[in-house]
Amino acid sequence: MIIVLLPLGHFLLAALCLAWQSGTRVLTLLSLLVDASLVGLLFSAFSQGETLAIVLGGWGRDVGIELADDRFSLVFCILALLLGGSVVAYLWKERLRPYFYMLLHLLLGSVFALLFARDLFNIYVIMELLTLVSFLLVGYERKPYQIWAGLKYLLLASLGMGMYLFGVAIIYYHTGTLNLSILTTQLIGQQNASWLLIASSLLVSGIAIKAGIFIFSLWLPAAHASATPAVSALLSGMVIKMGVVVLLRLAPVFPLSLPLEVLSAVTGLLGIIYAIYTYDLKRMLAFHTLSQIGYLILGIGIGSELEIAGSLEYAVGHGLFKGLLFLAAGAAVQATGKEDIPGLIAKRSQIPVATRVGLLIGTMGIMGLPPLAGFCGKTLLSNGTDSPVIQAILVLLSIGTVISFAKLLPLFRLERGPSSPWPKTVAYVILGLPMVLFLPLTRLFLPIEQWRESFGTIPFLESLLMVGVGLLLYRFLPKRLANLPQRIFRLEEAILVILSGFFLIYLLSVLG
Amino acid sequence: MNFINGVTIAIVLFGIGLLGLILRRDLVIKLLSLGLVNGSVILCLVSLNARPDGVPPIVRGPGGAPYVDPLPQALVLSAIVINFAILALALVFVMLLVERYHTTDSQRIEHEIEEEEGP
Amino acid sequence: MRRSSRGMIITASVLVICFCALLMMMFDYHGAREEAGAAYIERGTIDTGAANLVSAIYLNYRLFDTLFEILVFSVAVLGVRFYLAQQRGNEEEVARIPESQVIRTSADLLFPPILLLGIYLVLFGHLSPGGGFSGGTVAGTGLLLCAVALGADVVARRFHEAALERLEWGVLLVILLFALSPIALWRLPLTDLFPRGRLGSLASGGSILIYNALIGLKVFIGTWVVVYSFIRHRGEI
Amino acid sequence: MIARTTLLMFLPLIAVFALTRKRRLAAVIGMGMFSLILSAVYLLLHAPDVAITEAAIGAALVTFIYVLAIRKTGRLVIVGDEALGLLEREGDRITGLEQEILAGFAHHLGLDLVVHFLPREEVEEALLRGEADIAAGGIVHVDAEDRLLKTQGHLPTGLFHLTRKDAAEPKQAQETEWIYFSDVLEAIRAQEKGAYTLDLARFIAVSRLDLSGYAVERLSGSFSYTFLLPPDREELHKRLSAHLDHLRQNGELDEMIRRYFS
Repeated sequence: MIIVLLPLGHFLLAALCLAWQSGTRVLTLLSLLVDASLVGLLFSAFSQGETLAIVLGGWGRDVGIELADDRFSLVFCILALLLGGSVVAYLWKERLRPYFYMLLHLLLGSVFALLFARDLFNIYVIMELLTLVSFLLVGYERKPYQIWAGLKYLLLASLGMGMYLFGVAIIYYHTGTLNLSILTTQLIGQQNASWLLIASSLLVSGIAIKAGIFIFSLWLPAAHASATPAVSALLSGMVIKMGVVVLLRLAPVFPLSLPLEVLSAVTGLLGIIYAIYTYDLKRMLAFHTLSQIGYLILGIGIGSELEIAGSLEYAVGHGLFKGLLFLAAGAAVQATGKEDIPGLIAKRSQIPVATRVGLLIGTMGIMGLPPLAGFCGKTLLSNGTDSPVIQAILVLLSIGTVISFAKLLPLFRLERGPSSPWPKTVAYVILGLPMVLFLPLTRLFLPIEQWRESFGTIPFLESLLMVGVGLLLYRFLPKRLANLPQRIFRLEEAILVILSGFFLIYLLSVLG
Repeated sequence: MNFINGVTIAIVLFGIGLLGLILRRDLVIKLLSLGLVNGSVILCLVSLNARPDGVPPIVRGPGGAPYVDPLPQALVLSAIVINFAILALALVFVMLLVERYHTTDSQRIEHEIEEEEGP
Repeated sequence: MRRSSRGMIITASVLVICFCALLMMMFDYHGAREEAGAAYIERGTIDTGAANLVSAIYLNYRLFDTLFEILVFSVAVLGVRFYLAQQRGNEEEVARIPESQVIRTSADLLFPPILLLGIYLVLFGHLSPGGGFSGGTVAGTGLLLCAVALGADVVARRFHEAALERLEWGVLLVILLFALSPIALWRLPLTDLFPRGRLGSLASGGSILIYNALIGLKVFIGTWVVVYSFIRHRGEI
Repeated sequence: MIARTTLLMFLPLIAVFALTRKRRLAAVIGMGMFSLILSAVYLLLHAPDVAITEAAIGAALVTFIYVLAIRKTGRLVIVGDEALGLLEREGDRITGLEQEILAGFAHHLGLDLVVHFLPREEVEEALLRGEADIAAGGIVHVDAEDRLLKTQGHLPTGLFHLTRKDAAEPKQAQETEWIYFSDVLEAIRAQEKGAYTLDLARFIAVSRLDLSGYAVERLSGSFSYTFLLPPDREELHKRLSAHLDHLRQNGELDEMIRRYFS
C-alpha cells in the first residue's frame, strides 16, 4: 500500500500547491517528513525479509501493473529524500513560485513511482513524465541558453523514448507480456534470438540517453551546467540515476553484460578527459556526472551481487556529493559572479565559509578519500572483480577524478569569509553528514563479514595512494590540450552519435 | 506474408523522421519530424497484432469473435497524448527562442549561444 | 544556405538506412499473433463490465499508466501557460480574430454538434470507441471553432484562464483522490469497487464511466487553456 | 486489405512530401494530412479508439496549435548598419529613407518588414548565408562585393577621404580603409588609423567631431547608395528594381528624399 502512496501522495500535493500557494514551502517540508516515516516503515518491513509486491487494482500479474520494492528502490528512496530535503532547505529563503514546488513534487512522485515499477510500458510513461518535468525545471529561469539546453534535452530524450518504445513493441510481439518478472521466465533459453538482441539494444540506447552515458547523453553538459544550482543538483543527483535504475531492472532480463561493461569504460574515460580540460566549474561537474555513471553501470554490467552492491553504494554516494557540489558551486558562483575556476580562486575570499567547506567535503568524497562515501563504493566495486581490465579501468577512473578535481584545491586555503545564510548551511549538512558517516551506514546494506572483509587497511592505503598519484600527475599534466571536439554536443551531431552508439551496443550484444 | 504491413511502414517512417530531425535545420520542422518518429512507433504497436480478419475489441455479445489484441491499442492512447504534450511544450520553447534570436534555424541559434557563452 | 553540409547528409543517410535495415531484418515479424491479448479478451468484460476492451484496459487494468498520462497532459498545460503567460501577448490581435461572415455562420452551425459528439464520446467511452481523452479534445477543439467565430476574447471572458487552471488541477485532485479512495475500505488503491452492471448498458463498467467523465472535463479545460494561450501568441514563429 | 495497403503506402510519401517543404506552414499542414490518413489506417486496423484519439489530438489539436503559432505572413528580412537619415534607430522605432522605401516594398509584397542591425563588415556574410533578403544602411555601390546583386542607386552621395596630417607619408588611396557607422566614432576619437574613406552619411556623423587633425578630400566621381541582394534572389531583385523605378517615375522618391535631407 505504501509504495502506491509515496508517488500518488506527491502528485496530490502537486495539485494542492496551486490551491494553497502561501503554504507550499511548509507543505513540502512536511511531506518529506511523512515520506521519511513511510520509507522507514518500508525499510523495517524489508529488513524482516518481507518484500512488497502488489498488482494495482487487485488483478493478476499478467494483466495488471505490478509494483514491488527491493533493496535498490529503498536505498534510492532515501537518496531522493535527502536530496529533496536539502534542495528545499537550500531554496528556503528564495521567493519561488508555487509552480516550482509543483514541479518538485511531480519530480519526486515520478522518481518514487519509477523505483517501484516493474512493467516496461509503465516505465516508459513514468520516464516521459520525468523528462517533461525536468525539461521544465531546466528552463525555469527562462534564460535563452537554458531554453535551448532544455529543448535539446527534450528532443533527444523524446527520440530515446521513441527507440525504447520500439523495443517494447518488439518484445511484446514476441512474448506477449510487458511484466519484467514474467519476461524473465519467458526469455529463458531465448537469450540469443535475433529479435531479443535488437530489442534490448533499442531499450538500452533509449534509456542510455536519459541515464547520462557519454555517447548518448550529449545534451547533459549544457543542461546541467545551465540550470539553476538546485535543479542541477536534483537532475545530476537523482534524475540521471533513474535511467541507471531502469538499466538495473533490465540488466538481469536481457543479455546486456558486455555492452554495459564497454559503455561504462567509454563514458567513464571520455567524461574524465573532458572534465580535466574544462575550466567552467558547473560544466566540469556535469562532465563528471557522465564519467561517474561509468562506475554505476560497470557494477550493473558485471551483475554479481557484490558488484551491484558496490554500484548501488556508489550511486547513493554520487547522488550525495554531486548534489552537494552543485549546490555549493551555485552558491559560490552567486557570491563571486565568476563561473570559471581560476576566477573563483582569485575571488575565494568572497565565498562563504560554509560553502567552501561543502565544496571541500564534496571534493574529498568524489576523489574517494577514505572513509567518505566515494571510497566505499569504489572499494566494493574493485573488490568484486578479478578481471585485470576492469581493475585497470577503475584505477584510471579514480586517478582521472583526482586530477580533474585537483584544479579546485587552491580554493580551500584557510581564509576568513562571509558567513552563509543558515538554510544553505542546513542544506549542506543534510547532504554532507551522511557522506561523512557513510562507512558505518553501509553496514545496513552488507552482511557484517563482508563489510569487515571489504574495508580493511589495504583499501584505505590503496585509495590514499590513488589520490597521491592523481595529485602528482596533475602537476605534470599539460594544462591545456589541443581542442577536444565540442561539435558532438550540437543537436544534429548528437543524434548521429546516438545512432552510432546504438550500432555499437547492438554489435556488442551480438558478440556477448 | 505481405511485405507492406504496418510494421515495415512504421520502420520506414521512423527513418524518415530521423532524417528530418537531423537534416532539416528549421526547428519547427524538426519538431514535426520528432512527431513523425513517435507516431511511427504508435503505428508499429497498433499494427503488431492487427489480424486481417479481426474485429475491433468491442464486445457486442456472448461468443468468441476474432477480436484484435486490445492491449497495444490501450497503450497507444497514452503514447499519443504524451506525444502531443511533448510537441506543445517544445513549440513553446521554440517560440521563446524565436523571440530572442529571430530565427528558427537550429544551427544559427546554437552558434549564437556558443558565442554568448564564450569558449 | 538552409541546407546541411554534404558530409552530414551522407553520414546521416547511411546511418539511418543501416538503422532501418537492421530493424527490418531483425524484427522477425511474421503476421499478427492470433493468441495475443487472450487474457483480456476472455476475461475483460467479466472483470470490468465494460464492452469496450480498450477502455477496460485503459481505465481499469492499467489505470496506473493512465494516471501518469493525465499528469503528463497537465504538466504540458501548466508549462504552456507558465512560459507563455509572462510573454507579452498581442492583445489587440486576439480581439481582431473574428473572421468573415461565412466562417462565423459555419462555426455557429458546427459548434453544437461537435460539442455533442464530444459528450457522446465521453459518456459512451466504455461501450463504444471514444473516452475521456478523445471526447475532451473534441469538445475543446469545438470551443476553438467558437473562438474563431466569436473572437477569442468573448470566449475567454466566459472562461477565465487562471480560474480554469485551478479548476483543472482541482479535477486532477479529484481523480487522484478517487483513485486512492479504496484505501478507506482497506483495499488496494486503484481497485474498482463499483458494481459492474449489465453489459452494454450505460450504467456498466464500474468506475470507468466516472473516470471518463472526470478525464473528459479535465482534458476539455486543458485543451482550451492550451489553445487560448496559443491564440494569444499567434504568429510568433 | 487493399485499402489498408494503399493507405499504408501513401504514408511515407506524404511524410517525405511534408518534411521537405520549404515553408513551415506547408509542412505543418502536410503533417496534419498525414495524421488524418494515419487515423484512417488505424480504423482499418480495427483500432477505432486509437483512430478517434489520433484524429482529435494528432490531426486536429497539434495542427491547430502549430498553425496558430506560425506567422501567416512571410517576412522581409533586412540587415544593415545604422546610417544617419537612411536607416536609423529612434528608441524603439526605425526610421530613415531606406526604411521607408523598404517598408513600402514589403507592404506591396504583403510581407512584414524585419530589420536586424549588424556591423557593416558582417552584412554581406549574412546575406550570403541566406539569413536576410536585402542589405541596406548606406551601402555605396562601389563598395559592395561583386557576387551580390545591386539595385540602381536611389540616392546620390559623395565619398570623403580623411588623412591624418601628422602621418609621415601621405597614404595611397588604396591603402585607406573603409569605415562604417558602427565603429566610426570610436575610431576617429582614438585616431588609430591614418586614413579613412567615408560616405556622406558617415561623414555627417563624423563631422560633429574634432577633425582638425585630418585633411579632408572629396573624391571625384559620382557615387550613390544602393541595396544589396543575395545572388540567387533574381526575382526579388527584379521586383525591388521595378518598385524603385516606380517611385522614381511618380516623384515619390524625390518627395521622400526632400523630407529626410532638406
